[in-house]
Amino acid sequence: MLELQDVHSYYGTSYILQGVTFSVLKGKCVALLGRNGAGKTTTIHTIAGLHKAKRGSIRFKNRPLESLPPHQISRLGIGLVPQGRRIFPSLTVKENLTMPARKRKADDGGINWDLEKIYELFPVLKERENNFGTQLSGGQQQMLAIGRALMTNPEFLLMDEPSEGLAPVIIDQIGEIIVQLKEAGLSILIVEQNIALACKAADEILIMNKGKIVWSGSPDGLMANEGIQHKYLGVSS
Amino acid sequence: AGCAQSSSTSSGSGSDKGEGSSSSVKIGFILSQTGTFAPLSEGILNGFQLYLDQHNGTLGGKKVEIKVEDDEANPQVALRKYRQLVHAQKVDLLVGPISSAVAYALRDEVEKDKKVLIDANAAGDDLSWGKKSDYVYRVSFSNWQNGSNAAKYLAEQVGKKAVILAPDYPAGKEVLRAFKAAFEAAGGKVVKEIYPKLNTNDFAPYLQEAAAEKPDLIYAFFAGSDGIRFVTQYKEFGLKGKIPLAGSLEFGDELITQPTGEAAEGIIAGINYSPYLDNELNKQFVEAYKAKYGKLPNVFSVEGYDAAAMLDKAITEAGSLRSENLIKVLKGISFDSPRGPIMIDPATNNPIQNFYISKNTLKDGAIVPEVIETVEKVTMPETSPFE
Amino acid sequence: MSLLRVENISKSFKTLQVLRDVSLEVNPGERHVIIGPNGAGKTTLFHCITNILPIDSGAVYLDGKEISKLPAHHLAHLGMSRTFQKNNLFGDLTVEENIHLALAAKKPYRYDIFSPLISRTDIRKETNDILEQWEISNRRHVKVKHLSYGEQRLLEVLLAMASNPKILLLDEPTSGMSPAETAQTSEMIQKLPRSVALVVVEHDMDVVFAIADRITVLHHGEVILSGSPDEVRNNEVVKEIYFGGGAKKHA
Amino acid sequence: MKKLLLGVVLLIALVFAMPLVLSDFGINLATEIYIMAIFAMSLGLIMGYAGMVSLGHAGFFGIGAYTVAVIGQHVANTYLLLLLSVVISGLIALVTGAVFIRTSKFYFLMITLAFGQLLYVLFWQLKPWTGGADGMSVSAILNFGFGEIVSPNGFYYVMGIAFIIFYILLRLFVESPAGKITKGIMENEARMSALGYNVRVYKLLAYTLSGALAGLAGALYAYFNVFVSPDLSGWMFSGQVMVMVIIGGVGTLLGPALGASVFIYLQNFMSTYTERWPMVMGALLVALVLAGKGGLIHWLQHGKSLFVARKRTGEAVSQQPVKKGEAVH
Amino acid sequence: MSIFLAQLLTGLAYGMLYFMIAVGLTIILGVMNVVNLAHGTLFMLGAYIAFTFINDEVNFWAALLLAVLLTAVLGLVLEKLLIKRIYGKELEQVLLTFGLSFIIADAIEWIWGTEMHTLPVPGLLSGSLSIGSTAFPLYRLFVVFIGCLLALLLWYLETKTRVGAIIRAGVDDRAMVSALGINVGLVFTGVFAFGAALAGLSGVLGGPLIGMYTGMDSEILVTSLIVVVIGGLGSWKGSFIGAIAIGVIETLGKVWFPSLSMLTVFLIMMIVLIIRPQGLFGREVA
Ligand SMILES: Nc1ncnc2c1ncn2[C@@H]1O[C@H](COP(=O)(O)OP(=O)(O)OP(=O)(O)O)[C@@H](O)[C@H]1O
Ligand SMILES: Nc1ncnc2c1ncn2[C@@H]1O[C@H](COP(=O)(O)OP(=O)(O)OP(=O)(O)O)[C@@H](O)[C@H]1O
Ligand SMILES: [Mg+2]
Ligand SMILES: [Mg+2]
Repeated sequence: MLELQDVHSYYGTSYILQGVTFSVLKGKCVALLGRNGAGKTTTIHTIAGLHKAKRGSIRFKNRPLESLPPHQISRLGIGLVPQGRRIFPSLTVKENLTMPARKRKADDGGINWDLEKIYELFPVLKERENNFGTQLSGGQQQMLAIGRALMTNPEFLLMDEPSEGLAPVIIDQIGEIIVQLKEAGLSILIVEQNIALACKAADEILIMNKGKIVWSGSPDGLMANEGIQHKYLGVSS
Repeated sequence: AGCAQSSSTSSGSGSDKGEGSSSSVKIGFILSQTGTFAPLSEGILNGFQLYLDQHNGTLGGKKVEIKVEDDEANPQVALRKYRQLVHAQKVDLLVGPISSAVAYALRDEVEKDKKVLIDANAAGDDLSWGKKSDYVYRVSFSNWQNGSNAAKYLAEQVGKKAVILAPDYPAGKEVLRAFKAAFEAAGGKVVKEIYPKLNTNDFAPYLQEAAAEKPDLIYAFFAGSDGIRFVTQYKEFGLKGKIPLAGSLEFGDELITQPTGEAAEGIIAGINYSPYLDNELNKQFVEAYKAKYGKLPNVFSVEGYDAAAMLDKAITEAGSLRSENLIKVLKGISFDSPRGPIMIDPATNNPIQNFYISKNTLKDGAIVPEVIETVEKVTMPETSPFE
Repeated sequence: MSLLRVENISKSFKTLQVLRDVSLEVNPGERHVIIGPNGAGKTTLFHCITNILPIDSGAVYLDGKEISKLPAHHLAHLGMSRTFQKNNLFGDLTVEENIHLALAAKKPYRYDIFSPLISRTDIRKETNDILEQWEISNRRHVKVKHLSYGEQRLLEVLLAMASNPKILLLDEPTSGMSPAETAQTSEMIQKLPRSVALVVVEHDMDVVFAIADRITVLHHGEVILSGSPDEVRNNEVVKEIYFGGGAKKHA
Repeated sequence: MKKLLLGVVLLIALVFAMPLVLSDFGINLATEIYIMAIFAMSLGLIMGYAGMVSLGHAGFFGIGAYTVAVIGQHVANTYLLLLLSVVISGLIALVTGAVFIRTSKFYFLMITLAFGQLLYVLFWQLKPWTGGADGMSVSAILNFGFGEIVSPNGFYYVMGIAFIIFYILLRLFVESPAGKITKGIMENEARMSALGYNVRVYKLLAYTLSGALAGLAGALYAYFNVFVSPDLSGWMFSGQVMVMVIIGGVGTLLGPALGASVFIYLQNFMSTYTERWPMVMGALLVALVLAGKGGLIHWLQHGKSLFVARKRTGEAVSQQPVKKGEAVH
Repeated sequence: MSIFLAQLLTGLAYGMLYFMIAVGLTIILGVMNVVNLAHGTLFMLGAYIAFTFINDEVNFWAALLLAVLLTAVLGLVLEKLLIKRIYGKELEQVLLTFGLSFIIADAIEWIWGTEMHTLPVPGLLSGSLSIGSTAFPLYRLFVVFIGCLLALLLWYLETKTRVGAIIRAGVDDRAMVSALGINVGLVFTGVFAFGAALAGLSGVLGGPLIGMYTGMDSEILVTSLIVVVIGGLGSWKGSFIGAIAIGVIETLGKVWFPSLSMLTVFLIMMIVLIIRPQGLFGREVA
């Protein structure tokens, strides 16, 4: 479904992505892990078109994305839950959700997300629907960011640290939601710091270090490999 | 066709050789080319240029080179431009400003530098009284002349009870005080004075206020866009035809009557010039002006034309460009203008000239100020009668 | 006597009541952690304590002195300092300049308008000490907006610490940090001198239990429990509303 | 400190070398430019170091100028008059600033516009004292106790030296604790207040200093120009000085000064060459923005860094910080 | 009494004129966060374009349409070529739009000369309504009507379409909006062109009342800025109410405190901002 082939990217003169290659299959969830500053967000941004790669190819459903502007990439069916939420402060909760709303294109029997369904998923958003985006608590904003991405009815979801700032019980919920989404046919690329969540949600794990994918394998494989965990994720036993 | 003209040399080539030699004369213009005064500046320059064209690009037998600077109607900018013209460009004499504030600012400087300034428009009364200078000669007219000339006629022929209006700035106050004094001296009575701010978009409340006094006439001084709005709104709010409107020379000038059209009909104005004035010089002037610029001249075009004519005569008579010689000649100089005979009053350095009481009439779709009466030789008092 | 005393404060946004009669006591040197579901009112509580938001009723005392109505800058001088949930730094200034600004707040010469700030030896020394202590001397000239997220969070804490507070309020110091950085930060917080009392909001349970002397649980704007880590860990209600299954390993 | 010293030496050299190459008129223009540079620096101070963009700064300039013009009719002492200008404009800045700093950004811009306009109308309406719209001549004569200064050269050196002095004073302020703190407040007001700073005191301090200095520039201008009129406080003039600051470079001290000199120079000569000068001026402004270095001073700095970089062997040109197209926070 | 009512009505109509003049700026400044100092010049341009067409015997309404269209196109081109490079950079916006206003104003002077002009009131509306002893021009009632219509249009766009939300979000975080599948660039271009068209429209409709003359652009600009600020940035409703308030207060002030008339609008603005530093309906900045 999504394929990155030898992607290189820079900020000014600093060389961030140094040849990233991986792919995400339809209906699968892939988790991207790594330390702060490893280049995870840059990868996400490069896919979403928010940052242009210098070299390499990115294909979605066999269409090249490298030269498309972000809005066209999104319209191909890629949704984004960005790091730091990036809720629009000038819009109310409801407007944050309805502004990007799009009808579902693919007729594959998946869920057609609309306001009602999002409110069902996150009831607290309904309670706050007339508050401005940044009047929500941190965790509520995270829910809003997820809801907002779903409102574009994507086939593919990019999630950058969705569990940041969430209470443990909600993190559990997010894990369940990801599984649900997957079942509904969505493919997902998730960046996480919470290894437990990543392992629970993902079918495959990638570990990134200094702009390169340094390890890939199954969640169980990662759990079993303390050396890798320690080396690249800094998890102390 | 009616484009603004270039500010470079007036004629041919070779005028810059031998700078300061007595075969050529360099004239610096300080005008307001941007902002609300732009059309006035354009008129003055056009008139001046026309005169040069008609005289081979010479004044007093000397090739003329002109330098035009924009003062943005701001005395501070004007002073800087003045220094540039006098000290860097080394102009021989100056023709200038539109705004009286600029004229007052320049006045001290020309005294100091002993440069002759021909005032082609600034109408501040004090330039002829308290701040009179031997180096400043006005070829246009003063606020006092503009305000007072029609008062007697209006009091005697139109009505005794008047409401008067003008913008709240020095020219407005000066025109109205002159009118009021002359009007009341002729037996009239000013029952209300109204001073809207300069650049008033909406005169409605003032018009309502004025009408409420039920006067015999309304006398107003509004120039530029204020004038256009005042005249149009006078009609819109139903005062036209109900209360006679009279005004200073602006209300009879092309600049206002052309855009307002029919709304200006019936206004009585005391004017000193109109392209329809019946004299030979004017006919030639209007013809030539129309041929060159494709439109009728207005009072400002004549000011420019006369400034050139006056300099022509002065330089010829003085036989030199030296200020001491020029000012001897300029005092009391007289010449014929399209507006009639002109003489610079040595007591005030202000032109003694005819004014014409006229009524705007509609002829072939255009407003023509029909002269009713000529007020001959309107002369400023030697000192201010208001102190 | 307790250092910080929060007495029955309430706060509403229009019709939405966010804090209800919240009371809290923090003793000198105590490490007090506040947990609670998202939207429980933790950040709001911090805002109310530091008077960034005015409280509707109740009172806040620091060292027995009522501080509820004092402007934010007074609090810093009384020894209370805080970090923000969202990074709140001077992005266009360098790390060093950020620390200078934090240090100068308590200097008598902060109103001086003539002698250059960097000619002050005390501030240079203190800055160096901080940079060295946290091993970031090599980053001193980097503009803060070019730091990685984790480094920014660290700086956030350092700025709050710089004024030598008696009490430090930290709002989710480790959010967004990788496990490695989280562990470092947690260690750093534990290493803070005991002369500073801490009030910390945190969602990472490893961090919470590593640092807490006492835990207060906030839910729907109310304190539902305040006690030792063990009491909280074993409380059924807290498990249900907050830990969920994710807390299994702590339970 | 060393850099400051070097800069000052360069400035002094510049001020004293200029008369060697300038014509009489050039000296005159340069004199005016020094005054405008002081004025522009005063606005540059609050724009670039406190984040306050004022569209009424000419108000203070006018206060200073009218102080010399009006009080100068009765008081001859130059020191006293200059002091009065500074004190009066500073006091007015203090009092009005206390109210204005409650607003921010665009609202601040507009409330200061109203303030300038208020003064404009005041000078216009108080005809018995100020000569009203027609303006008034200045009778006070510059005299620092070494004899009356009337010659163009005399004025040139006085204003040149004044410019250097105020550049040094402002530089000191910018580097001082209060200056740095003010800059911090511009970057992040909430955080500064959480760190324990009384934010309003610093903003007010900067505004007052800036107003007082603008007043001083106005006072010097009155001596130089020997004529004052309400236009000195008009919003057009405020707008012009704001443009000077921006084209020169916000966030620097010499930038606004450079902007002032370029602006005055262009304003003065462009209309000599073409009647269509507004169009040329407009095109220059647009071009400056499109060139995208954010102010002329940065061109100079860029040029300098290229020069330095070329001299250094082998070393790569320093990394340009990446600019993100982020909205202002 | 009747004169007071007449003046109230005058004030209302005048306020609506203010609203019409400012509405384009309100949108561009308040909603898009772009300081468009060329607003007054676009206003002027609209009037001059219509003037040319009317002189060529084109009907007033057709001329109006053409003028609006042409200013919209100009707005579109300006946004595409220039403005889009400087979103979020306020000082650059000041400089650029200031420069543009210089260029356009001078071009106007070049093309149309410096003479003053007015636009004729369209025949249909040239009469006046008599109210008691005074007359009230129909055209002003028409301006009131158009002002209300514009307000209605904005209300519709804001509440019934997503455009309003997209613009506000685009100002907050442009990249994020485009990542959600919206062509922000296009929306912004459209909005800027719309703002320019509104400037042109108000120029044509204001032409018969205000006239056309060199230097009018800066007056219009200042007036519009004041209206926007009093209403509060980001709120066209604020501008609507603010404009009417200014119109009425200024009109009554002309009668009651004539000596203050030079200052009225500035004083109103100052007082409003002292009491409410973010304008009447401005959102408090977070
Ligand atoms: N706009 C930028 N300009 C310059 N450098 C940047 C920029 N954005 C990110 N970087 C740098 O690029 C590197 C990778 O950043 P990125 O945000 O992709 O990391 P990450 O893996 O997402 O980290 P985190 O877990 O902290 O979110 C970091 O070293 C960072 O400092
Ligand atoms: N300015 C505001 N206006 C209206 N409601 C607000 C405002 N700020 C916060 N709230 C609401 O108050 C409640 C508490 O928010 P707060 O930020 O204190 O939560 P929190 O406990 O810090 O949550 P989190 O762990 O997610 O950060 C939330 O429901 C939020 O929506
Ligand atoms: Mg990241
Ligand atoms: Mg919180």
